[in-house]
Amino acid sequence: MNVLSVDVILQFGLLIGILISAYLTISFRDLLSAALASASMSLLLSLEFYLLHAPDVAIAEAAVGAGVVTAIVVYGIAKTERWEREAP
Amino acid sequence: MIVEIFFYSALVVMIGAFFALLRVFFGPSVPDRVVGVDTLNTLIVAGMILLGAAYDRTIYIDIAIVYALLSYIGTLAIARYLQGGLE
Amino acid sequence: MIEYMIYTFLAINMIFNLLGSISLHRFPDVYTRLHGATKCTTFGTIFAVLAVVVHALYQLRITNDPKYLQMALHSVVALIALLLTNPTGAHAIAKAAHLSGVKPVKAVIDAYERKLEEGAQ
Amino acid sequence: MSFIIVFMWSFVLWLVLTAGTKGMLWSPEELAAGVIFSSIVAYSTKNIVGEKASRFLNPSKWLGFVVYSVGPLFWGMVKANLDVAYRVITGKIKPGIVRVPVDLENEAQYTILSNSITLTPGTLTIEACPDEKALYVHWINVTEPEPQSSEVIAGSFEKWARRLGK
Repeated sequence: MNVLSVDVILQFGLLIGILISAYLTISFRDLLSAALASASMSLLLSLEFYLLHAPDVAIAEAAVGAGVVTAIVVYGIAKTERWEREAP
Repeated sequence: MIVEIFFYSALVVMIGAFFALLRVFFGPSVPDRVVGVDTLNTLIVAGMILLGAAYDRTIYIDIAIVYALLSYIGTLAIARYLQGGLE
Repeated sequence: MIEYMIYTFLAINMIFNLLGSISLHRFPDVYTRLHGATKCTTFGTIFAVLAVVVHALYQLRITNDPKYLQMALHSVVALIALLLTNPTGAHAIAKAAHLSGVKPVKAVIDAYERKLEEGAQ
Repeated sequence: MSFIIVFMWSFVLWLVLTAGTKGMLWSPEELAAGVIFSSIVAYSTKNIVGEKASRFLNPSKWLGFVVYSVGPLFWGMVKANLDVAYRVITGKIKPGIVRVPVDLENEAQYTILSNSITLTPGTLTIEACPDEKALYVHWINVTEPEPQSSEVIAGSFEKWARRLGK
């Protein structure tokens, strides 16, 4: 088990995590939980950019995706409503 | 030799991050999920520092600084919403 | 000698970070989970940063390259940011959870609940 | 006054982050840019920080912080983590939220004490009430449901907080 395979294992795990959290983001009925799943998705995406040796993209993703977008979405939920309605 | 051990410990830290991610997915209430995201933030900062030492680049550690300072905003916004301070 | 020091620090880091994430599944409610999550991961990260700092200073002494000095200083700054934000975030989550109605499981005494009831009357 | 303090701290942070650009020291361009950016930060926050920030100018207090964080706080964290490790493995808990009366004066002391309590054995601050001089603490193993002083919870931290936040 050399260093390269550790890298590959990490990337596979991260991609699985990104897929599951992206699916949960669109499937949660509670929008606050969806905001949290989206925060964890952009967090893992930032680490994926990091592992692909793109530090500038990773900084932008960490700054915008994990902190600011979550805060803005939560403000939006506070101004409107928390539970998603069933489609008519 | 030393650099490889940083890779392996980053791998172990990421396994811990996977457990925290499971708590985000299955947490019955919203505060449980917030605790999961908070733990995930700390573990990913630790992993970024270890991987920065492993790849031998300083700029990778700067991402960890930005991340540690900004991931806090999301946690605080959700905590503020849960205690009814945003309406 | 230095290598064994780094190995020890990394071992402590791995053990406590894993314990912190396992405690999320082992404990019954939000407050006890916060105990495990905050304390163990902060402590583990301190040792990760110590390992990186020792490694960087050792390399600095061998190669005399200023990039290793930057590595040590920046990881210390990241550690200070974590140490300031982590307990504060835990405190905010605990208060928000209590005010949003999550009761502590199997609690012997709940003085904060009593205080809130007195304030409501 | 607050302009000088914020300027100084942000310039120090700039110096730490840009060390090693010319040999082991700083290049003159970095120093000039640091002066400009720290004055912008200090000017834009001068109404937020306020006059109380002058307590951060006392060097003996910095020494106190370093001694406190390396000595009692770190030892408390070691004990806390062994304790949490024991509880994670065996699963023995007896949780509860207790009210702890403390004797502190200003908000900085409350901040130091509650952050220290969060990082040390078995306790997590939930709410600080400066008007009734009490902290509400979640305790993972309640031995005393209504403590009369903070000795049981915090040990010597209250003394340290009173000295450091003055």
